[in-house]
Amino acid sequence: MATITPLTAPNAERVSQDKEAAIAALESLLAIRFFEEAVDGLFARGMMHGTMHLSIGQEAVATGVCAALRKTDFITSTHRGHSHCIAKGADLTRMMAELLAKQTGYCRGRGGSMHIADVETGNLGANGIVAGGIPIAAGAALSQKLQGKDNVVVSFFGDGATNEGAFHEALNLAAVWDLPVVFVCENNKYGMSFSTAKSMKVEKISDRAAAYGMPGVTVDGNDVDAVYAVAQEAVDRARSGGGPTLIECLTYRHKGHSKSDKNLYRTKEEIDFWKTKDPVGIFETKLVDQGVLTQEEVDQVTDKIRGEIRNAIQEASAAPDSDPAELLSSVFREVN
Amino acid sequence: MATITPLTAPNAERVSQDKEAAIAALESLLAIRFFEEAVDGLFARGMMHGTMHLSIGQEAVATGVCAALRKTDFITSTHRGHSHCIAKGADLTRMMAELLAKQTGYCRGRGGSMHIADVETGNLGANGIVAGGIPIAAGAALSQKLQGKDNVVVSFFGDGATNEGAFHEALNLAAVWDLPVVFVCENNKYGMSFSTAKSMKVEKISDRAAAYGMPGVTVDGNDVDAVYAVAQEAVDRARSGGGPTLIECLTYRHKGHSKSDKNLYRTKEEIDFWKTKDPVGIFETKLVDQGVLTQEEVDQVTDKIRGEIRNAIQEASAAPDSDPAELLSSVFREVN
Amino acid sequence: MSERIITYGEAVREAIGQAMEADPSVFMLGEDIGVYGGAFGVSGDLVHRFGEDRVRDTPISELGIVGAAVGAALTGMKPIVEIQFSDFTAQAMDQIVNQAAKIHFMLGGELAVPMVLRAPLGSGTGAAAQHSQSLEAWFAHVPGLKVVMPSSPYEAKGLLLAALDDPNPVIVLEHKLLYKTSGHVPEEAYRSEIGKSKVVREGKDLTVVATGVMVSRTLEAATQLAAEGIELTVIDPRSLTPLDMDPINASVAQTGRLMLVQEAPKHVGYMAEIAARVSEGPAIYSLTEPVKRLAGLDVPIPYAPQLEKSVVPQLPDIVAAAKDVMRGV
Amino acid sequence: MSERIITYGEAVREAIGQAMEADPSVFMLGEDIGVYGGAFGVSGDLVHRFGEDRVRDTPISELGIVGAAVGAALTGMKPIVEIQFSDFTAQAMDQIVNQAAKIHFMLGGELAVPMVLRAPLGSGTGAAAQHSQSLEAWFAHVPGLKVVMPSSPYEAKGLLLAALDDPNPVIVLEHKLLYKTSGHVPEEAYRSEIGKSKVVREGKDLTVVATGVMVSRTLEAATQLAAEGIELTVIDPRSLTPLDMDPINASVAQTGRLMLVQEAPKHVGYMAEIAARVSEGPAIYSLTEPVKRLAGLDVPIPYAPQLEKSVVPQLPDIVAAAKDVMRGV
Ligand SMILES: Cc1ncc(C[n+]2csc(CCOP(=O)(O)OP(=O)(O)O)c2C)c(N)n1
Ligand SMILES: Cc1ncc(C[n+]2csc(CCOP(=O)(O)OP(=O)(O)O)c2C)c(N)n1
Ligand SMILES: [Mg+2]
Ligand SMILES: [Mg+2]
Repeated sequence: MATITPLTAPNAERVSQDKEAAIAALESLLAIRFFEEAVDGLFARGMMHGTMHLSIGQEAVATGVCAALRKTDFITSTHRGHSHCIAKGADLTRMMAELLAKQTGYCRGRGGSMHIADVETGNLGANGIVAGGIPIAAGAALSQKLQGKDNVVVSFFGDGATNEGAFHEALNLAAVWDLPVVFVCENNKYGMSFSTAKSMKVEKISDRAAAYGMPGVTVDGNDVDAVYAVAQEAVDRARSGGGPTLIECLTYRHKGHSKSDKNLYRTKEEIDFWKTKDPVGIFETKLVDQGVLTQEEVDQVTDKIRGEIRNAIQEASAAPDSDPAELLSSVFREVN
Repeated sequence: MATITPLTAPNAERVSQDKEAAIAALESLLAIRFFEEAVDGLFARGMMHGTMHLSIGQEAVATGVCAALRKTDFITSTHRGHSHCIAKGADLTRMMAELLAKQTGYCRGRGGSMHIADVETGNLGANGIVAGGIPIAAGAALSQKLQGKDNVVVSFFGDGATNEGAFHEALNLAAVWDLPVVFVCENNKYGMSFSTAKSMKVEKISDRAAAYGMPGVTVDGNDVDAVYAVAQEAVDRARSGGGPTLIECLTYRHKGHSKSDKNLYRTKEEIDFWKTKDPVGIFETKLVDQGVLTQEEVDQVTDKIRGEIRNAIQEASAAPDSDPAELLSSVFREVN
Repeated sequence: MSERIITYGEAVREAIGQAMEADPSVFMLGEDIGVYGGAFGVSGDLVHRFGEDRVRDTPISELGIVGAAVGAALTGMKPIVEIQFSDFTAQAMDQIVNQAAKIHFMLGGELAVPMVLRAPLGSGTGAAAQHSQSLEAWFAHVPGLKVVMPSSPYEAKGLLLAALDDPNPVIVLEHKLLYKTSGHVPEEAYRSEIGKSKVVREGKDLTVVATGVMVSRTLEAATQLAAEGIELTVIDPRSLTPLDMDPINASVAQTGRLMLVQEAPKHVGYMAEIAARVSEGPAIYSLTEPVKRLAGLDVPIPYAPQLEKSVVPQLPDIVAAAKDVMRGV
Repeated sequence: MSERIITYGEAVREAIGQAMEADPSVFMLGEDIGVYGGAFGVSGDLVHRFGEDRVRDTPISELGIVGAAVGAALTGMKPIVEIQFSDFTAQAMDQIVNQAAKIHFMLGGELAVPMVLRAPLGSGTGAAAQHSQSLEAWFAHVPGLKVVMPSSPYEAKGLLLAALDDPNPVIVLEHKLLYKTSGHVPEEAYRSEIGKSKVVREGKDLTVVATGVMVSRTLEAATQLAAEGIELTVIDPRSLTPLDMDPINASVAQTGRLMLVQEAPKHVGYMAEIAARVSEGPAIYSLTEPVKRLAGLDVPIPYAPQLEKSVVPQLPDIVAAAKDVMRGV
């Protein structure tokens, strides 16, 4: 096990104003960053299989949103799902084990990076299909409503996903059924290589909410406080029966789309510009500037998280490889 | 052959102001009405197979829109497609022959009501799949653009179709590629039994245009002049490179959804109310009131069209039944 | 016990009603299943019995609906999705195949997707190519889906209740032409075992495996043929995945002859699997004649009644084909 | 003539380039095929040669893209759609199956849909269950679609050019693992005939039919087996629909043994069709052993390399299976 402090709603308007919540948020940001830097390295050294989509640069979205959620709330995630998984509270060792194709991984080595789910923390799964999780989120929200539970469901997806029919159908269902679901679009300006400027003719993706008669809002996705604020409002609305919301978080991925990306479609200038808006650095600076944490405290958190990641890698590496012997028996859940 | 006078753009702002155009429009309205009353009767007498979706009550949409089109322009149509087919200029005999499962039918008896296409008049086909024709229309429009032709494509579909992913994807493609296509939604308040009030949370379906950054407009779909006006503007925009438009025509079907409909989902009052807004009657009255046609002239047109429909039924009935012998050879187009 | 006779459509409705009474997590969603009662009248009055929440009309958006069912199934509910015509599963294939079928395995086995997707297949109603397909082979080929094809009112109820007990996604492919046919259906909630083929008639001359509407059509043919001294064994696999070959192999060992009857186009259709299984095992040595597949022509279903009938095996075709096998042609 | 060696991916690109040069109606559309060069690098520099209009990047909307191709094909263009992973054809099944496949027939024969849909299938890259399927059986079962599976750089070019000549919708299923493999590919624009199986190796002992990546894997196995005195005939159907059985039947008549190798899950997979055809015809009498199907396990494709390999036939599996057939086990 390698875990971080669970995210929690601040006892204040902003996350950065509440020391406890701020530490948890910082842990989340750093855990996502360090986890992904680690897997990036492992991949480069040929120790990882398949492909990998990193959310380095986008850490504030998952962190800000999940700070507004309870453990019993659900999320659906994407191919770029490590951040959501971590922010919702997953065990870093089991995540790492999954990527290292171990029997102890979240999917027993069957899913890999694109398919991590965590029943414990309400993560219904990353998804290799762009927009694939959005209708599932609507269904999970319907399920809460039918069962009379007050859980909320958050569906994360990218800008590119909003061009899929699945997005359209799911948002419409959620709207007409007033479902307790929040749709969180991480607009990192590209769907693989295709920019939002070319893939859609709207200024803001949140404008698409109007087509479903639901509120839509655009927010700085690199600012934990800003993301938290809109998420909290949307989650409250959902939980209290007010129906769904579409949130657009403006952000950027520092790395390529996946391992095969040569970055031919964006400029060095653009990448460099966005690196100046690094969500982790921004949050750290704000905490120190506002006097919520000292630099020493920030460093302590940093060390702690580095340790957890090291720990995760060590524990995961030591675990047994996933085993072909049991494959055939688990295509179906056993009939009781 | 049984044909009506081709629709034509008026030499005036309104169709009802130009005698020639008005007569053609009246012929179109009546041909649709009488054709469908005839097939309704044939069906009731067990002389027709399969199912049938009638557009009685919606005649002004196809008529007003097609008055704005050239013969070389294309349309895609729907399960409720007789009106589009007739307004675009199809041969009533071949349509009737198709419904009567004749070798001389538009599809040689293979398609029936839901699949009539007419290469001659640019009708790319009715479609049994709700929203199935919308992406096809976008593709036909792309094709015109790539070939440097100035033809426009109109896609007809219902209110229910706008909840399908295909609608979303197609409108987005048309928008980002600035395609010469006009999306015409016939909002007859129901997708089968499910009312727009329940199936979507927008006031106006034309509001959905905003999600694609294209103009959207709502119009009285029972008024030929009003439909023509917005269609003409949208067709002009499309033809001149200004990109797509979404037009919503408010209308109503007098008959049930299809043959199996017991009309349990709508009230007699509602149906009666809409019968007072009958597009055919409204147009006739307007022409006579405005002095464009005399009542005698209206009666003449009526008689002519009744004759054409009788003619179509006679000719079609006399034609040979479609022949199973040639089926196997025509699944694929022959390789030359 | 007197035989209670109801229709296939009523049997489906009864199964749903009993399941919904017994288990509050069961609910239905689909297009026009509420006050309209379903495109084929299957849901009927269920909305009045269970309310609009549990008999839930949906917008026309098959992908969204199936996805919603997946999400509901993942979180404690047991949805029954109705797709109006099985042709429209094409719209929802991603959620059926890439999500529902794979989630249990792919995500490591903790989550499961206990849902039922019902859809009518088949031709014979003049609805033409986009409303008449028999796509069972698609689903049967996908690991993680169970696929059943009820061939009678009895199986319509029994297989549906079994599907609802199953903790996995089950595709139930009903046949349009069967909805109004009648048969004996016990009132209590019974189950037909998924994964057990059923011998519906025994005869010494020819083994016939048939699915869907072809089962009753083959039974009719068997009656005609019996009058001419040809005795058919007729086997209904009922569940296409998993497939139970035992009674088929056992019967072939006795008759030495195998005929396979399906409505779907022959090429790469489901019955190829049964032929392949026989060709792979010892049963191949029992065959005294080549296997005979009687199937739909490899064409889209046409509209005209005379065309429509000509592309799918009809009663005389089955009779003739059986005689051909017996005569060794 | 010296052998010009290029990769499978390059061969596809060369075919597209030659077709686009020869015919202005040919154009490509798909996700990330422009400056990115395609998810598997297939389109490469084509956008620089032919411009963004004819090598058209699309939003992520497979149903819309395929629909757009159908509309373009109906009105004078010849589109080549690239679907990034064949798994995502699930999103577009309606346009592929209910529209493209049926329009020519259903609408009476005047309209046609001359389009090519290319999509990579198969496992072996660690991309897990939603990016690794082999769904050829779905398409092969649909009347109105032609389906080809190029198994070498030579066929990648020849079949694609043939597909582009065809006035019907053709599904071209490329294999991911083959993109970087090399082989002889003539520079000129040649065609491989769609609907003709190809005997890629002749041997007297065992007939093996294989598709996709299994063709080269089987050829490797054949080399190993030859060293042990077992001679394989290896047949690549190349086109799954239409299927040419002649060389298969002829070979079985000589060898008396038939093995079928596919990557897709066995149950209701494509190879069942070939087994069925053999079981239906005179070839069944030539068989001295039961047919052997060697196929993927009936499971979703897992991520871990050791798992992934274990669910799909590998070289040693093919060798072992061939020996089993020869030994009669
Ligand atoms: C249905 C589908 N189409 C295409 C892909 C291939 N693909 C994977 S990620 C991706 C880009 C997604 O863009 P976006 O939604 O913006 O998410 P981001 O990668 O930027 O996080 C694409 C095209 C896929 N996985 N699924
Ligand atoms: C993809 C798909 N889903 C469902 C159907 C069944 N169906 C046929 S018409 C129809 C209603 C369509 O409503 P709308 O788009 O408003 O058109 P209208 O019938 O009112 O003209 C439905 C549900 C279908 N043919 N295709
Ligand atoms: Mg993006
Ligand atoms: Mg409607």
